Amino acid sequence: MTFDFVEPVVFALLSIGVIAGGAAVVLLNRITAAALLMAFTFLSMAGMFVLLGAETIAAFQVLIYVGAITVLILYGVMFTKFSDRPRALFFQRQTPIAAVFVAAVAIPVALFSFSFTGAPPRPGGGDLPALATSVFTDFAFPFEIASVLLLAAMVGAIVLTRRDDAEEAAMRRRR
Amino acid sequence: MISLVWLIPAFPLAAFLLGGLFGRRWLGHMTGLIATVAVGLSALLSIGVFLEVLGGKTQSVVPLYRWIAVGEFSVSVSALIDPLSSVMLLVVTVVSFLIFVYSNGYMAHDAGFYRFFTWLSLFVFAMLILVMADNYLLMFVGWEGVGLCSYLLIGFWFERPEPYYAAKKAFVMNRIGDWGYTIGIITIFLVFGSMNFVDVFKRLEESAPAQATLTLICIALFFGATGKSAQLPLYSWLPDAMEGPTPVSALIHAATMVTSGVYLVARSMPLFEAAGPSLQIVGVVGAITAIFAATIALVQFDIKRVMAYSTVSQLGYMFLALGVGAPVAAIFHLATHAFFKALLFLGSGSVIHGLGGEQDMRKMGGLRRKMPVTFWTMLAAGGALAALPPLAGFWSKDEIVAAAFVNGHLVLYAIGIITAVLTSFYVTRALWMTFYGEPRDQHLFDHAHESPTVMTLPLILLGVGTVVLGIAIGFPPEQGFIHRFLGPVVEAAGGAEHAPELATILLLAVASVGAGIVGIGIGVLMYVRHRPDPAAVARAAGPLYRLLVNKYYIDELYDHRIVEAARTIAGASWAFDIHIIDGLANRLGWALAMSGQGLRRLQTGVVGNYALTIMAGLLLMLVAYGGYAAGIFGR
Amino acid sequence: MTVPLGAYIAVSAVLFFTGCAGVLVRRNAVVILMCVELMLNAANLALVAFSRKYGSIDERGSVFVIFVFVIAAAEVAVGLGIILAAYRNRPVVDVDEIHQMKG
Amino acid sequence: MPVGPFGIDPIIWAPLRLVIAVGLALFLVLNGALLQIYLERKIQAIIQDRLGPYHVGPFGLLQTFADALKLISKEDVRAAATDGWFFVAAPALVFCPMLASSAVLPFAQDIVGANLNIGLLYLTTLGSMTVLGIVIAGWASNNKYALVGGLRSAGQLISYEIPQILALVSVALVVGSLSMLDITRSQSGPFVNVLILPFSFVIYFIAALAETNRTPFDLPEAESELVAGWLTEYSGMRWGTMLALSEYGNVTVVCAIITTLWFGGWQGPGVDAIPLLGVLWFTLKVYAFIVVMMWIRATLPRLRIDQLMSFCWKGLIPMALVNIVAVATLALAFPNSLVPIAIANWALLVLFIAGIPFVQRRRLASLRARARASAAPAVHAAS
Repeated sequence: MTFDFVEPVVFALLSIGVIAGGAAVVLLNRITAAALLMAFTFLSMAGMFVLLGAETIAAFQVLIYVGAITVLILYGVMFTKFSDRPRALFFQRQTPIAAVFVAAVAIPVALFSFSFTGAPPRPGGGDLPALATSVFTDFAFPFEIASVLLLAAMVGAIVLTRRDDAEEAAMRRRR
Repeated sequence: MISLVWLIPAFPLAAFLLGGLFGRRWLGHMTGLIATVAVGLSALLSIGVFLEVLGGKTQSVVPLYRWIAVGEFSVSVSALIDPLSSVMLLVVTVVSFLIFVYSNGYMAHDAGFYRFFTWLSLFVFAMLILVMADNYLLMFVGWEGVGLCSYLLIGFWFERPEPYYAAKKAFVMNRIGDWGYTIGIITIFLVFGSMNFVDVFKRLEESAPAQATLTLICIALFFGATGKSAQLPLYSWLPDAMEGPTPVSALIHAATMVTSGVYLVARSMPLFEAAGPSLQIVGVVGAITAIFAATIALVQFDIKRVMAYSTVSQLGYMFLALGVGAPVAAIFHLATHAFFKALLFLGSGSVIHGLGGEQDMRKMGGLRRKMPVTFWTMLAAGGALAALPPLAGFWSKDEIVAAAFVNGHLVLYAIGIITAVLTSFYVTRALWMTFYGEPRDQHLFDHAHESPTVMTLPLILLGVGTVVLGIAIGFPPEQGFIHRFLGPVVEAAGGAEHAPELATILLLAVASVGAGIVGIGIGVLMYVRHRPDPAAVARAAGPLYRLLVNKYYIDELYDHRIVEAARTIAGASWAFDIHIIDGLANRLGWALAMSGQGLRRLQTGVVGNYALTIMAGLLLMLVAYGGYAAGIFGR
Repeated sequence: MTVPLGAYIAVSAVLFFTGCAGVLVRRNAVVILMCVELMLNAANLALVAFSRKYGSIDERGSVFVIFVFVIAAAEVAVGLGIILAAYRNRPVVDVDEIHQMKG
Repeated sequence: MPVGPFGIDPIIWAPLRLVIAVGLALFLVLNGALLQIYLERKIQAIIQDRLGPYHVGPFGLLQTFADALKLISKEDVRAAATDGWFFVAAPALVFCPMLASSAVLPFAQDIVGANLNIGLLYLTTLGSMTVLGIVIAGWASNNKYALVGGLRSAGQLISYEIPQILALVSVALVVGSLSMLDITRSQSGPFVNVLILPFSFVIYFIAALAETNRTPFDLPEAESELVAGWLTEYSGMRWGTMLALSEYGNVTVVCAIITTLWFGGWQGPGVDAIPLLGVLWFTLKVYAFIVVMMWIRATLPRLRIDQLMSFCWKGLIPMALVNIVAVATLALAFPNSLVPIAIANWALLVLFIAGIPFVQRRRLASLRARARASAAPAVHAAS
């Protein structure tokens, strides 16, 4: 007996998870819930990567998106004391036209995407060595640039979020 | 040893970096020691190199790395080591070393001690690059480098206005000269397709270009040389440069940098030889400068200025020698002059040091008892300057005038002789006013003291050099060691300098010695016997005297003519800039601002709208893509 | 029976435009950040799928996924920084309340 | 018919070994938790010169079982203002990654749940997922102590992940693989990795203490400061799951990682003859480290949060980076000899330990200076 039927089923479940999570992020009113569901989306996405045989990418996906980015966003939520608001204030004013535009672009693209036939090759061997090789040989310079970008982002975030000293002193006085 | 030649400039460079980076904070007075040791090491190395060249390794090129390579324009950083450059290396490093030692004492109490040695090391580095370069471009790097250092060091005491202005003047004048140099090397590249000395000279022999071109090149190069070695018309920065510290005047403005022009002309001798009239121009300019500066030196009272003008005049001698086709004599005189003029400067420096900064000779006098070492060494140097046998100056200067005579430039010969008289007169005057007679300023005299050993030792060494150098390498005349050594490199291809017979030589020697004696005699008469009394002579000379004291009003001339003209041009271009260019730009800006007023309605400030715009763009792209894919818009 | 490439691409497209719609319609800046993350993730999926299908042996496409991770991390850090800074000035996180930068 | 290990047909062996691995994992994690609580109590009691639990069962062995029963039978309290779903989800979010991470632990030669070739990456990934659960728990409790505790804990975990991963990377550099099995096999014989990379071991151990919220890094449940950190609102089996199971489970996993990476995993005398012996060795080594952690807990005081952070960012991470640079450079320079790496690593270790007193002295001096500065005006006020 073969286990061929497993893959499509798993894929179906994962895609439902991905899309449902994404939709929930857009539609839910409670940001914390949205954040958690975003994490859920990321996890399902990691599953898809595994299904594609890119387990390293999947591991990074979980490590970075679930472990770091979601937590960061939760921080942001907690710091910007978000309060649930009436539906009236939920959508931007431009929503109708935006909806039209998005639909106009999305539907053709989604339909077009089915024109890719043929299945990706069976996962096997793992993608770590190949990935590492190309990152550290052909893409060494972009890799360095990316590190520089990260540094810049770090500095920028610190500069943006640190209070200036006067404010600091004021807070200390309040304490 | 020659393979290690790159170490010679490396040591001063290292000293410069150390001093520049750590001098202020940590090293302090260590800087002087470090720099001195570094230069000493390079002196040792260059002695080694010299010996090796002596051993017969004439002309070896040591490539360091490829500097520029654009099309067929390729310049490499490499050292050309041949007798000429090795002699220069020797002179530069040895004199520099002695002067470094001296400076340790002279600058000891100066606040900018580390600064001084940092820049001095940088200067030595640049000078060595200039000397060792194997192509005109690299030489130009050193050329500019020494210019920069001379600017920095003249303005060393920038707190006072005079050094600052002097530095600026020197820099500007050097720039004018560099302009000539630049034109020269560019033309060289255009004509010969290379900047390498060796290649250029080879191609010159293979296929000589048009006279006019060569003349242009030579004139341009020589113009650069006049800028760097203070010849007419660009001489007037050198006397002002005396505002810098005395060791600087000794090293840069007597021994090494100012001679780089001579070196340049000697280095490109083949070009000049081939270029017909240019050599005569060199000689004439040199001669005129020589006598011109000597006359000014007659009446100066600032001891350093006297030395400065004498330097200008001696450089004139060297160019005279080059002009009359005796480059060996020129280099010979360069070497000896480096020694005795550096000695004169250091001596006057030690006098100034002893008198606590007093430079006016009218306030000196009777110092020979107070500072014997300085006195004796300076006496030797003065003798050398006055070309008394057997001191160094005699041999070299005698050769120059002799060459002028033998090669049939009688006018130049006459000028040389007259200048010799003037020279020996003003040197006698200077020495007398400084060391003999009664102390004119009792207070200064009482506080005068001999300089410390660290300063007197270099004096003594230089004095030894002054005494023995000439006879060592210049005897017998015309067949001395230096001729055998340098001759093959710089002599004219045709061997213009046919050695005259001994009688002529002796005759000429007697003549020039006689000239020296006469000058000294007049000096002694006027300043010892007071008949005629100098003041009386000055009064009698009247306008002529004033002309000399005011240095022929050259500076004023430059100010009024050239500077004014430059001002006018600058003003005109300023007006053009303001009204035409800026006006255009402003109109344009105004138009843009107006259109911006209209367009800024699009900037709603709401991020969502911008994102929506991106989306619209995506939609357009999609439509276009689909259209092309479906062939609606055609292929 | 295996999953065709088109399915992956379709999922990625749907997720992408979901995120896109979120960016365009939601007000809360934090939510907009999340939606941007979703879009990036969708791009990742497409990249990996294509690289598995058409890519040569050395995972070229997946390398870009790694760079996308980097971009995402930097973007969320700076974005949250900006949101917090704006929030400190005026306690709102609504993107269409923050329009002081209009021309 | 092909013969797999223990002479069993591979077709049967494949699921069987999975079962064995999971069973071992559950044993280690669940019973391990009970056992560890008991051990903790006893060891602390001994160190503090007490008796510890001795009433229930022989030597109080059954005490923890009794506590477990009590926890299970407790009423499931949920404060009114808590955030429904998250409050329930948080314990699961904390527990699941821990359990999942034991899937790649190599208990013995062939007894491993899944031999991922990115096992290490997998483990770090799961370790990073714990943070999410903790933050959610703190947020959902709707209680300022819990929130602060959760944020603190999240910050702590995220910060200490960095040196942890860096230390792992140095091992991966030396071994040349991320698979736990390969790493274990690479250190057959007496020369286990800790002799080659002692410094990265020390870094990892310190970071691991923080990762598992053990003293001196157990800020999140600092009773004296914020009641029980992010656990404040939890009680009953939720609390039991979170603290007892997850914390001790994490401790176990971390110790298993240490054992595998630096102490040769199952390797030990006689494993080649009887592969099952590996399980014994592995467990023994793991528990040795668990005991060490308990010993540390009984010995060291707790750090302040700022000390914690500054130690991580100013002390641990730079040292870890230096370590990585050194190891990588030497690995490139001497591709076929580990001796230079070992020397450099020992040197770094000595440097690190010798450097601590100087740093401490400087900090003390600055503290005194600040104290004097703040004291001076007070004196004036008094007079």
